[in-house]
Amino acid sequence: MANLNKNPAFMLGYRLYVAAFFIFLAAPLIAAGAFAFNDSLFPALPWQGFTLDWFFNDTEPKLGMFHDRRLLRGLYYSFIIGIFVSTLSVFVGTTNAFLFVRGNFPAKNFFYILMILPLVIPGVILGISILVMASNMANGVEDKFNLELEFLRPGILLVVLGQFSFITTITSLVITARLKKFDYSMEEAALNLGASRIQVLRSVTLPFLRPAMIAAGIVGFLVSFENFNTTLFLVGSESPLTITMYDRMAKVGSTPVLNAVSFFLIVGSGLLALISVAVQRDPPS
Amino acid sequence: ETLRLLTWGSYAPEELVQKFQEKYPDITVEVTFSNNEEMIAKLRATGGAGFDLAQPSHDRIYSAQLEYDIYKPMDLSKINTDVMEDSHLNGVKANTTIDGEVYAVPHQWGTSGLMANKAVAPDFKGWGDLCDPKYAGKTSMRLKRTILLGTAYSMGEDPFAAYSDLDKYQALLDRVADKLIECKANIKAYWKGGDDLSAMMLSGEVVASETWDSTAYKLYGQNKDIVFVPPETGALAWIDTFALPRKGKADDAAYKWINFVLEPENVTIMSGSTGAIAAVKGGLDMLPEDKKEAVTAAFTDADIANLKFFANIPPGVEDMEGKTLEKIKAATE
Amino acid sequence: MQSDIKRLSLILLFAPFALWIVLLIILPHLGMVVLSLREKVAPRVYEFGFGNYIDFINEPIYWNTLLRTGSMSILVTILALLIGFPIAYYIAKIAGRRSRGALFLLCLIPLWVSDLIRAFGWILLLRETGVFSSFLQWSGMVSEPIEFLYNDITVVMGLVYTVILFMIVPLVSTLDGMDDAMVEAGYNLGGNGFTVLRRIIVPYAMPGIVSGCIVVFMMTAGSYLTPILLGGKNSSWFTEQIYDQFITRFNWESGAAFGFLLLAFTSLVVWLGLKLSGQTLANTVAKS
Amino acid sequence: MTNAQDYDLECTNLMKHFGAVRAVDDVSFNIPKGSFFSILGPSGCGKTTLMRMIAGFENPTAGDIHIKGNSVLNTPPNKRNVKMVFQHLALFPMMNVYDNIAYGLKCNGASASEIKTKVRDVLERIALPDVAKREIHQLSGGQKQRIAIARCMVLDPDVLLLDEPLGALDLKLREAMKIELKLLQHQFNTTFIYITHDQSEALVMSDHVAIMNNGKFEQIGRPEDLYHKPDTAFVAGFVGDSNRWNGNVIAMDDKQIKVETDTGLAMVCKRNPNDGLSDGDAVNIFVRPEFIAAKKTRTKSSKDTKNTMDGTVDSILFNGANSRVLVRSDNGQLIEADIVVTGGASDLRSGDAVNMSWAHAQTMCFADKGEFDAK
Amino acid sequence: MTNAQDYDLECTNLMKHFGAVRAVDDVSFNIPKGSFFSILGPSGCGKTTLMRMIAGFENPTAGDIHIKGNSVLNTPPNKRNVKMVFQHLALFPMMNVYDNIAYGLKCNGASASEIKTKVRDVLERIALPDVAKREIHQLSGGQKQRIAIARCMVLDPDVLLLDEPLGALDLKLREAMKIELKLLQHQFNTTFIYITHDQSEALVMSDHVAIMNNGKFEQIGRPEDLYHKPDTAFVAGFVGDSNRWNGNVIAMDDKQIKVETDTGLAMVCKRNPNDGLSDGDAVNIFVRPEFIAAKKTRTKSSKDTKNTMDGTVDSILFNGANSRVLVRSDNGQLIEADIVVTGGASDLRSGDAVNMSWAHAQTMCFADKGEFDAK
Ligand SMILES: Nc1ncnc2c1ncn2[C@@H]1O[C@H](COP(=O)(O)OP(=O)(O)OP(=O)(O)O)[C@@H](O)[C@H]1O
Ligand SMILES: Nc1ncnc2c1ncn2[C@@H]1O[C@H](COP(=O)(O)OP(=O)(O)OP(=O)(O)O)[C@@H](O)[C@H]1O
Ligand SMILES: NCCCCN
Ligand SMILES: [Mg+2]
Ligand SMILES: [Mg+2]
Repeated sequence: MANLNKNPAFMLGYRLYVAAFFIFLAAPLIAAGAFAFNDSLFPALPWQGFTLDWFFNDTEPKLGMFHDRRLLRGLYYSFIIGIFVSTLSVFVGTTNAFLFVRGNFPAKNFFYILMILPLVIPGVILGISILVMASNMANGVEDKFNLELEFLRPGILLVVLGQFSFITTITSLVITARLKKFDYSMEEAALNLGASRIQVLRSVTLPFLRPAMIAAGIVGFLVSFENFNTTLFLVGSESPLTITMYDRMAKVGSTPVLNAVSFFLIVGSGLLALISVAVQRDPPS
Repeated sequence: ETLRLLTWGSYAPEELVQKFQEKYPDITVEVTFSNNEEMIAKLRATGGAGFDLAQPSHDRIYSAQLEYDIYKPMDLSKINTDVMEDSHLNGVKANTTIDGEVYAVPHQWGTSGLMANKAVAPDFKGWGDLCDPKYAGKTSMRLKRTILLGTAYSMGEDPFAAYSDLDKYQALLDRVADKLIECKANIKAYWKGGDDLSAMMLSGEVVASETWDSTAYKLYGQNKDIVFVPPETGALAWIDTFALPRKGKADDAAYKWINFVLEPENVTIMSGSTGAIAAVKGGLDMLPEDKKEAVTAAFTDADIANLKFFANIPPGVEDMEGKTLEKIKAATE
Repeated sequence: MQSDIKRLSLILLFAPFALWIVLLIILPHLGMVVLSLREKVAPRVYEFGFGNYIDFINEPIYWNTLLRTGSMSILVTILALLIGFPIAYYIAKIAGRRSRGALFLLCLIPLWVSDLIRAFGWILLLRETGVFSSFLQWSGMVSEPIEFLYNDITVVMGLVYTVILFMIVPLVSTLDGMDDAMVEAGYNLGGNGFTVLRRIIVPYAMPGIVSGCIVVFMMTAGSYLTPILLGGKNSSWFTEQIYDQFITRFNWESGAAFGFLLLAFTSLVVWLGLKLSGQTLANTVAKS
Repeated sequence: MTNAQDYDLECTNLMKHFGAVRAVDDVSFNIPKGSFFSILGPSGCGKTTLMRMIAGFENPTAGDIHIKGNSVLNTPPNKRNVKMVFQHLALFPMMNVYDNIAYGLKCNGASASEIKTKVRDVLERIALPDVAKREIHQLSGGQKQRIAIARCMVLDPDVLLLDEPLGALDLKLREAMKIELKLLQHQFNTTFIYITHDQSEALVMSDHVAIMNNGKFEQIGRPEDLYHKPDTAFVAGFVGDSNRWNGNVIAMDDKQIKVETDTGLAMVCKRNPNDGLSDGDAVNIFVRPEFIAAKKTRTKSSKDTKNTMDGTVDSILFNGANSRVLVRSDNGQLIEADIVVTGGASDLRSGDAVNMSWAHAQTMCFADKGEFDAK
Repeated sequence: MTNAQDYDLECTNLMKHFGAVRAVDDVSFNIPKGSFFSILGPSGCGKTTLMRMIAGFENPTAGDIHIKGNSVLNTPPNKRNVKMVFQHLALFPMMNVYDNIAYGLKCNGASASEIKTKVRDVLERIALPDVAKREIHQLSGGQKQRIAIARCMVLDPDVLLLDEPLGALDLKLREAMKIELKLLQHQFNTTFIYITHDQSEALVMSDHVAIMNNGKFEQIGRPEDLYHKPDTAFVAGFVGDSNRWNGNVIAMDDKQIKVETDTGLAMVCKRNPNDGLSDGDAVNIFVRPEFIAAKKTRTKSSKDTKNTMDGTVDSILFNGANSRVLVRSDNGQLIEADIVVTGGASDLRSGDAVNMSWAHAQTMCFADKGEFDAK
């Protein structure tokens, strides 16, 4: 404990501040979640009584989230997109980690900064720049060859690429940090014990990286799931959940079903976050 | 086969979609909610791909088509144009014909106007009343072109007439902007979607607002004091249409959907969801009872006669209006 | 032969990196710059020129919005640092071993759901008829409902809320690496709490502070939903400007110019910040 | 109480409990002005906790601490004139050498010119006049060590605390620094309190050593006394190497005790007047390797003043001047004895039969408190 | 060449250059079957590089390596039957003890039942039969050490390489493991090559020690020979403690050299037949502390076989059996001599005037190669 201020009043104040901070953090989520159980058509006070209708009811006007086809489809697309993005970005994150930890090549520092860059480019700009490029390419191909490359038009692929473009930085940083802790002599030891290079990778290096890869995958998935700014510009007819919810709020009018979705997401993400922390914990040494 | 609809929120009620899919089991309907601007933006980005049927307002087709070539001509023979109210059909045709090809047919119409809580603001009647200090901090509007047009009318001008002379129109816009900036202090907040508006109205945080008529009708269902108020200078009327994106891949399904929603019993379901009046003969009568009540509570025949239909937006106007709105937003009270 | 294998594996590892950076970052941004240099002269007719940038310069609304976005982002960054630092310090240095992990996890709460839901939650709490206002009335502290929403303070608070996690995480990881004995040495040699904070803890945590500030600043400047949904009548945000150019005015050319300007402006601020603090991107952001 | 002039530091009945753990358990001692005092004990015995109480980082559960005669219980750590060298030194990596040393002076509000002079002086005294502008990471381990001391000494403390400061250094450097530390202490003539679990450090450097075990001081004394006249079995076992037997008292008089080991050997031990032993008591018996003479010829030596034992050389642990022979006694136990290996023909070889003998006076014997039960 | 039957490992003219750095510079040696061979040298002298070449992790710049008589230059590391224990052990943390030991067998495609038997056997041989199911982090430092050795030994290597395996352990454990390692090597009867920069490890454990410096072997020999008959000044200085003077040859015959130190002392040294010295040459002179007798009475000892010097006791470095006295000679130099401190009245005290003497035969003298110029 690097805390020498033994003044009890100060410490009490400090602890209260910390507690207040966490209440601040939780407040909007609690609010968003709590109104899911309000037996009202509007997500607002006054409290009309407890209900689970916004989860399970199957008729309008209180259509519960598990019966709301569009929300479920949004959830489904978010899920698919999240899986693709996290898989892809963990893969590239891993190769990046090897590249920057093990590789030796000119201008390595410069490339390393390039790798970090996407994290600090505003998401909106990533979205539009990719949209512009894809459209230009599609239009160019269409003009020249009269060929419609539909995958270059807003849609799942572009959303995946857009999210991938900055989530890869996150996964790369997480996996790089782990690989840096890897004792290179462990690979030499395996080689020395008779393993081939492939065996070494499979049985020693990748298992060592696995916790970081899983954690990076989960973080990537969560970030993908909640991303709005980049996705907004790239989404086609298959909208992921955040966009569906936004459209619902801005264009249709929200009911507590959105709170129900929020509640569902809060619980789901919380569980995922717990898992990611659990896998990353190293055994005491 | 998938029918990908690009339409307004609530223009594809789940009930109707189910019904349609039962009738045509090989067609699945996917709906993307949007608005006029986003529809154009999306279709522009895709070059008209990604969707099979779009529903922009009648005034937003002509220039978008000229500029970005995002729609394909309609085959009117595949549509039951007979059931449509002739004036709407002809109006839309007139607005959306390019090189002899028709690009849209009408679906529903409605108005933009005002809404007031009669219990608190009994004599609310014109656009200008939003800026009445009587209601300071208790009114709202949406910072989009509708309010520009409405304010212009309230200042005794005809903005659509000014479209022909853009310099004149700019001068008008400048005056409108001044008025709205002055009005800013009176406003509680600019609403962004039906959601904020409903919440503010129902909770009593605001007592009067610019509104979409459908929102007002919905609120009327909750609170009979909240009524749609056609402005004394005339409510602004729009017709939402059907248009085929240029690279749509399910034209037949799109035509099937168009004809399907024009069937009388479906019109009632649709209107029940949207609060707008179908552009079919006797559309008003096909409204569900509560909505009909709300409409009759709001409109007299004179109001209907006084509707101001949005005129086609010529190229350039969009930009001018956009800048004006930005100016208003950026101005401090 | 050994070196051939090495070179081959280097190339294989470099390929995904290069594809990613070139195809998804460099080319799109170049494309954006090129697009921003196209002036619209008539429907479907464009020519090369700086018109979009000139328009920006000539229109005070635009650059005012950019400056406003920038300065509010700096404010948010400073607040996030001031609010987050004690929290990070508590987690890294004061909390017991067990509670540390739990607290850290709690910090990640905002990441669990999207901006949208967070803003939605704030709206439920802060609106005139929302939870806070009702609570205050109920408790008798005020007699009239109070509107907490729709003003800049709320926007700043919402933004701080959204980004503070990205301030705390790098701070915790740098402070974690600080030997407790260093603080004790600071006291032992005669420093008081303030001296130790100013001369030892803060300088030590500098890489984390800078890293957190950069990420937070960029994220704030690039955020969209929070300022839009919580903002009041006068709150314009530059990303909204960009969105409008792209989506409601179909003016991709000027939208691209705005996008580029936002990127250039924020990068300039970050560059200045790095210069002033004597840090580099590689030893700050990369480390956390 | 005691005269403040005589003692730089006095601790009385000092205790620190962490929950059920009695980290420091009723410790009292005084340290005379200008002496080098070491606290030696196994890991976890409470050394660091004791030191942290003196420095003010922990509040004692009970007891009092006086520095220069004044109780400091209510003095916060930054106001105590007791400076500390931390185990990992805790030099500030973001400051250069000059700023590290100047830090404390700045905190005290010294003027710039005063700081400059003092830093230069102290750097000269630690024989590193040229490193002021260096960054910490540009120093070698031994240099860092000296800077850490200089950083404290520049403040002219009443007492300097050192918590295993050599722990992080490599072997050769440790050896060199041992002597250097002692010279530095002479030079500054300040009271040093030095914590270590390495007995050779404590013995070589200190004027007085306290042996700590389980939160208590077992014995305080000069290094020679601890080595040659340990009070307890723990001290005998912990300080220096020993051969050890467990056994029981058979007979005793004022000067000697006759014991029989568990393996059946009879031995005579020197009697420690206050050992409180009586016939039949279990005892631990200790003999240091350097007092055991291992001779090839099995000549009977003067049995009346020596214990003897026969055995066979198991192996020679050659280590220059510190060479040892491992002898397996006839009843199977391994015994270590110091030998001199000259490389000549007279050297012992593996397999040689030898006779080992050691004086009664060098055979120590203490009541068995169960500390050495496990192998 | 040599007979493959006799040597497990032969290195001939082995070199490794990293750019301008000659990490290993023309090293040749043979290691007989089943012996314990240590390479001792200061940090950075090339020990690890040499070992990595043997294991196959580095390609020699020149020279050849034969294992059991066959050149292995073109054998990749995973095919060489040379196993290695790494400095930080490099046990696989994601596998338990069993899987760590089984790893190499699995790579060789051994059957499950064979693996099971072998792992159990080797665990028994290292006296840890019950740890198979443990995770690595559940082992103590010494247990980890033994598992790392078992992991190699289960593969029945021709040679086991150990790169400072005790470096990470704490002092007490290091001492214990020294003896244990030697016993393990006896048990497996495999050739061990052991790298260290700690002379006491090398001396205590090894059959043969190579002293390495600057990429070259300075001397190979039995521990006693290196200690008592060093070939070079470097070896004399590096192995064991010494007092050292620089001086010049004044006169010499076959058996003795007369030198004068830079401080003006005359001394007689033992002559090393092949030292190639001639009159006037600069030399380094070494005398080990244990051969210096420091006596209180300034009696003239037999000058003809001894060098003598007068001085005053500066301080006593009490360290039990390894105590030293620091004597400041009359011309100001500090000289170390071993003493026995008994705690009695005859002990030397600081300030005593003493006479030191040491035999000519214990005075070593080598051509000065400039290695000891710096203080
Ligand atoms: N803050 C604390 N809370 C609980 N127990 C503690 C705390 N600090 C120390 N202890 C316990 O007090 C005992 C003494 O610890 P201390 O650090 O003083 O030992 P030490 O002698 O310095 O050991 P080492 O030589 O390993 O540094 C140990 O059992 C330790 O676990
Ligand atoms: N891969 C390399 N590239 C360049 N120089 C190297 C490399 N490996 C070692 N060296 C250099 O070769 C010399 C010998 O290094 P080596 O690691 O063999 O020393 P060592 O005797 O094992 O030292 P230590 O006891 O510190 O481990 C050193 O000067 C080192 O800097
Ligand atoms: N640079 C993109 C960041 C988006 C975080 N939500
Ligand atoms: Mg300690
Ligand atoms: Mg090495």
